[in-house]
Order: sequence, then C-alpha cells, then structure tokens
Amino acid sequence: MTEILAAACIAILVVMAIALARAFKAPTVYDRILGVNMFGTKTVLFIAASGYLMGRPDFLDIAIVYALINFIGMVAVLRFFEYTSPIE
Amino acid sequence: MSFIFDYYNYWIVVFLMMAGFYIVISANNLVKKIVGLNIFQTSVFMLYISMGKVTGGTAPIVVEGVTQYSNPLPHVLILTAIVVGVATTAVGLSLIVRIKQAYGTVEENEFENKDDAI
Amino acid sequence: MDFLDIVSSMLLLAGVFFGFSGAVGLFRFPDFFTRVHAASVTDSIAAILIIGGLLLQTSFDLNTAKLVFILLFLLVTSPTASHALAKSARHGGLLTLAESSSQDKQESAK
Amino acid sequence: MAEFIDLVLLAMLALTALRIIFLKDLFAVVMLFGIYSFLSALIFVNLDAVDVAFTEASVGAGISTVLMLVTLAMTGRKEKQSTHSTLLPLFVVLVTGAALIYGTLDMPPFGHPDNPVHQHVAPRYIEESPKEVGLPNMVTSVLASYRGFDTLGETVVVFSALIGVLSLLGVRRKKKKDLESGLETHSVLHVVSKIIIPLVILFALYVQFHGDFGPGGGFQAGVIAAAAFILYALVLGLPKAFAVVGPKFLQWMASFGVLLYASVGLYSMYKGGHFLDYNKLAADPIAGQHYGIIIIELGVGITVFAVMLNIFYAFGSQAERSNVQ
Repeated sequence: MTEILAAACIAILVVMAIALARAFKAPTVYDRILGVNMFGTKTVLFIAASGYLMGRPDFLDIAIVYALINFIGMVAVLRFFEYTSPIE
Repeated sequence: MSFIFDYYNYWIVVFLMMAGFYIVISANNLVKKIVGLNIFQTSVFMLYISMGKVTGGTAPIVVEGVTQYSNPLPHVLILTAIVVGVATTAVGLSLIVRIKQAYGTVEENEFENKDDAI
Repeated sequence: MDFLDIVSSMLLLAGVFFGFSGAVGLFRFPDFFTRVHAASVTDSIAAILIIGGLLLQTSFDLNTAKLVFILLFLLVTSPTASHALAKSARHGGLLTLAESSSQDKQESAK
Repeated sequence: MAEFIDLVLLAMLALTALRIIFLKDLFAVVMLFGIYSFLSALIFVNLDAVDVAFTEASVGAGISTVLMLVTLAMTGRKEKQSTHSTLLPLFVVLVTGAALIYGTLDMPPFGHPDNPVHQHVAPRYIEESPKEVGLPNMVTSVLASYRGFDTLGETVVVFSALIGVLSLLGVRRKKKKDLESGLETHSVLHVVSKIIIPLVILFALYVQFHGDFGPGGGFQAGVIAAAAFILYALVLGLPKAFAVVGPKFLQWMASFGVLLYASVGLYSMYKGGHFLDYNKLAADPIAGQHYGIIIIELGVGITVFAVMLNIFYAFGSQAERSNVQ
C-alpha cells in the first residue's frame, strides 16, 4: 500500500509542477489565475495523501486551511482585478 | 551524494535569500520591494526550520510509541516571527499607499525626482 | 493486501490519472474557456477519487470526519471559483475560439 | 521519500523566486508570491513543523496576499522599466551569496541528531514539557508557558501594527452609494460564501481550542476567523461587513485581547507567583497551566482576529475611495 501512496504523491507533485508552469507563463492573465487555483487544489490533495504516506494523518487541518485560503485568495484576485487596468 | 543532501537545504536558503536581496536593491517599484523583503524573510524561516529537523524524527506532538521528535524551539520562534512579519508588511504597505497619495507614484526614482523639485 | 486496499489504490490511481489529464488540458486546449473546463471538471473528479481512496484507509475516527469535510469543501468551492473566474473573463471581454475566428473572418472580408 | 519530496519542493520554491524577479506584471508577482507562501508551508509540513505550516498558510499566503492585492488596486499593476543598471546589484548579490555558500560548508549536516542545536534546551522541552505542562503539543507548551512573556511581546507588536496602520490610513465610513462591490453580479459566489462562512468560523473555534492537542492555537484561529469576515467583505461589500462587526468595536476587541493576556500575568502575581506563573492559578499546578494557557490563547486569538480584520478594513476603505474618485 505504501508504494501506491508514494506513487500517488509523486504523480500529484508532477501535476503541481505542470500547474506551476502554467502560472509562470500564461497567454492571458485569466490562465494564470486558473493555474494558481489548480495548484492550490492539488496541494490540498497532496497534503492529505502525504499525511497517510508519512503515517501522521492527524495533520489534515492544514489541508482544510489550504482549501479555505485558496478560495479566499481566488475571490480577492477577482475582486481587485477589476480595479486595475489590463496591460495584455 | 550524501554531501549534497547534507547541505542542499542551506544552499536553497542562500539562493532564496539572495533572490529577495536582489529584488530589494534592484527594483524601483515599492510593492515589488515588499515582495522581495518577504522572500528574504521566508528564507530565514526556512533556515531555522531546516536546522530544527531531525532525521527519523516526527512533529513535536506527543504520540504513543514515538521517542524521536524534531526540535520544537525553532518552530516557536518562527511561528511568532511569521505573525510579526505580516504585521510589519501591513505597515509597509500602508506607507506605500500614503506615498502614492502624496506623490502620485510608487516608483522610487520618480518620487525622488519630485522630492528635489519641492 | 486485502480487498479494501485494492479498491483504495485503484481509486487513488484513477484520481491521479484524472488530475494528470486536467493538467495536460491546461496546455493543450485552444482557448481559455475550454481550458477552464479541463481544469475544473478534472479537479472535482480527482478530489472525489483521491479523498475517497484515502477514506478507505481510515478507521472510523476524527480523520474520517476531516477528510469528508475537505471533500465537501473542495466540491463546493472549486466549481464556484471556476465559475466566477469564467464569468469574470467573459465580462472582461475574452472571446471563445469560435467567436474570435468568426471575428477574424469578418475583418478579412472587409 | 521525505528527502525526495523535500528536494522537489525546494526546487519548485527556488524556481518561483527566480520567476518573481523577472516578472514585470505586479499582479502576477503577487499571485506567484501566494504560491511561494503555499510552497514554503508545504515544506514546513515536510520538515515536521506543522504549527509553523499552519501559520504560514493562513497568515503568509492568506492575509499578506490579500493586503498586497488591495495595495495594487490603488497603485497600479505595471512595474516601470528600471533606470539604474542591474550589474552592480547582481555583483553585490553574487559576492554575498558566494560568501554565504562558503559559510554553509561549516554548518552541521542537515537533520543529524547530534547537531549542536539539539543538545541543550531542546531535549529538556521534549522530555519534561508533557509532564510539567501536561499538553501533548510541545510547541504550544513552549509558546504559551515557557516563553509566555515573549508571546505577550509579540501580541503587543501585532497590536501596535494596528495602531500604525490606522494612524497612516484610518477607517472612514462612506456614504452607501459610493461603495459598490465589484462582485455584486456573481450570485453563485454570494450563495456559496454564505454557506461556507459559518463553517469557517466553526473551524476557527476548533483550531482555537484544539491547539493544545494538535496543530493550531490563538494566532492561527484569529487569522482564520478574520479570513471568514474578509471573504464576507469581499463578496458583499464593506458596508455590510461594517454592519456585522464595525471598526470601532474591533479596536475595543484588539485592546481587550492584549489586556486579557496581561491580566493573567497580574493575577498570577496577585496569587503570589511571578508574572505569568500559571502554576499558581489553581491548587494543582497542571490544572493551573491549563487554565492559563487557554485564557492567554484566547487573548491572542481575539487580538489577532481584531487586528487583521481592522487592517483589512483600513486598506479596503482606501481602495473603495480611490476607485470611486
């Protein structure tokens, strides 16, 4: 079972890296926000899976905080994006 | 290989510290300077937490059957440092807002020129 | 490896597969709205499958409740965030591929 | 496996910092800075510092990013081309970096149990604190009990940051017609936020009172509760948030939290102990420690909640004004 969990963790890391690449270089600013959001949700899953991999699953609280802050950050980006003039 | 693993964390810490330092001294925009300061700050946190880690240890919350814990002292120092860090960031950002209202710009070279004119 | 473990690892691997396909979709799809589609749909299904797989690993305790809470939270917030983002993009004047190509045709016809 | 995850995450962190240097779009810089905070929190989890990760995820990634976004709404999002040459800063950075890298070679190897850091005071905390204080979470024991005076100082620093921000910006109530929420058309967002805000406040209370046994505590709980109200203010507009908790009330709350903390210290002096000596609070020393830690964590939570929310109000009302004009 440990091997499967380790494989899942590594695969989620790869997905996180791809989402990060999208956030680094994006055709429009909305694509960048999309990449950041996807990175956040995959991080939540990574924390949950790695907790079981390391044998200390009682740290799921951190995953909850991640999900929450990710959502609030997203709303804040959308809210204040309308105030600034686009450059692209 | 073990030589690399022994020092890898410290090298990354130095890299991040220098990245933050470079942003602070080379950027003109004050908001970007604040981001640079925060990067610098996080690298210091990373240094402390790296030093507190013990290989084979686990998080310093008592569970039955575990004897090896990581060092809790750096965690305490950094926990409070993060909260104080965001408080100072808030004060810095409010200074930037005031500068924008007073000079109409947040670019360092531009408001320096305006200062000379006054 | 008993039955639950096998089911759990199958769920985990399926979830990882969907997450991966969503990430590929971020790069391969032609316009922003199809990319939102790729990212958000796979986000939801990957969250359900991976957390479902982890749920089978727990004995019934506080961790189970936390995992269910995370799952519900993700299922509520992640589609909402995608919807709000797509709506903002639409109001911000971003066009779909079909619209922008028809606009190109009109301009070349003029 | 933990080493491998560490390797990958640190490499991602370094790449993010590198990308931030070269980006000119400040909006993207702030978003990447949010990712940077998230990644560093993930590394803290991997290095066993769960309490720190909790704080970094909520404070660093949440509040800092939101405050920077509000500031950008007022100052504009394009960084102008730098006029001074980049060669001199690059030279300074390279020389300093080389010196520091040379210095790291003298450091004790990463993670070794015989390192000097783990020799003196840490073993005492690890072995004695569960017996002396009676809490499973050693970080909370050290934070609230052994170094309680230090934490009082930190709480006062957070409080004085509020004073600084308010004296620089101030919170002004606007006429209702001036303030329009940018997200008024997002009906789905309204409904979903109204559903999750009570859950978030419930979770904040859990973090506040479960901090003795798991990761969490006053700092984190205060920030999470503040984040719930920030979400409310973002989605429904500042006037409605002012109607729920007004800025004046928050100023009272912030000072109440600090005074609650300090009064525990004074009460223990009245009982015949030293300042913040919780053993004297009850007949049984362990019970006294429990009472003391719960009350001072509550004081910290109230102060941090009030300060963070009030700072957001101050920035938010400035942004609304500059948007209206």
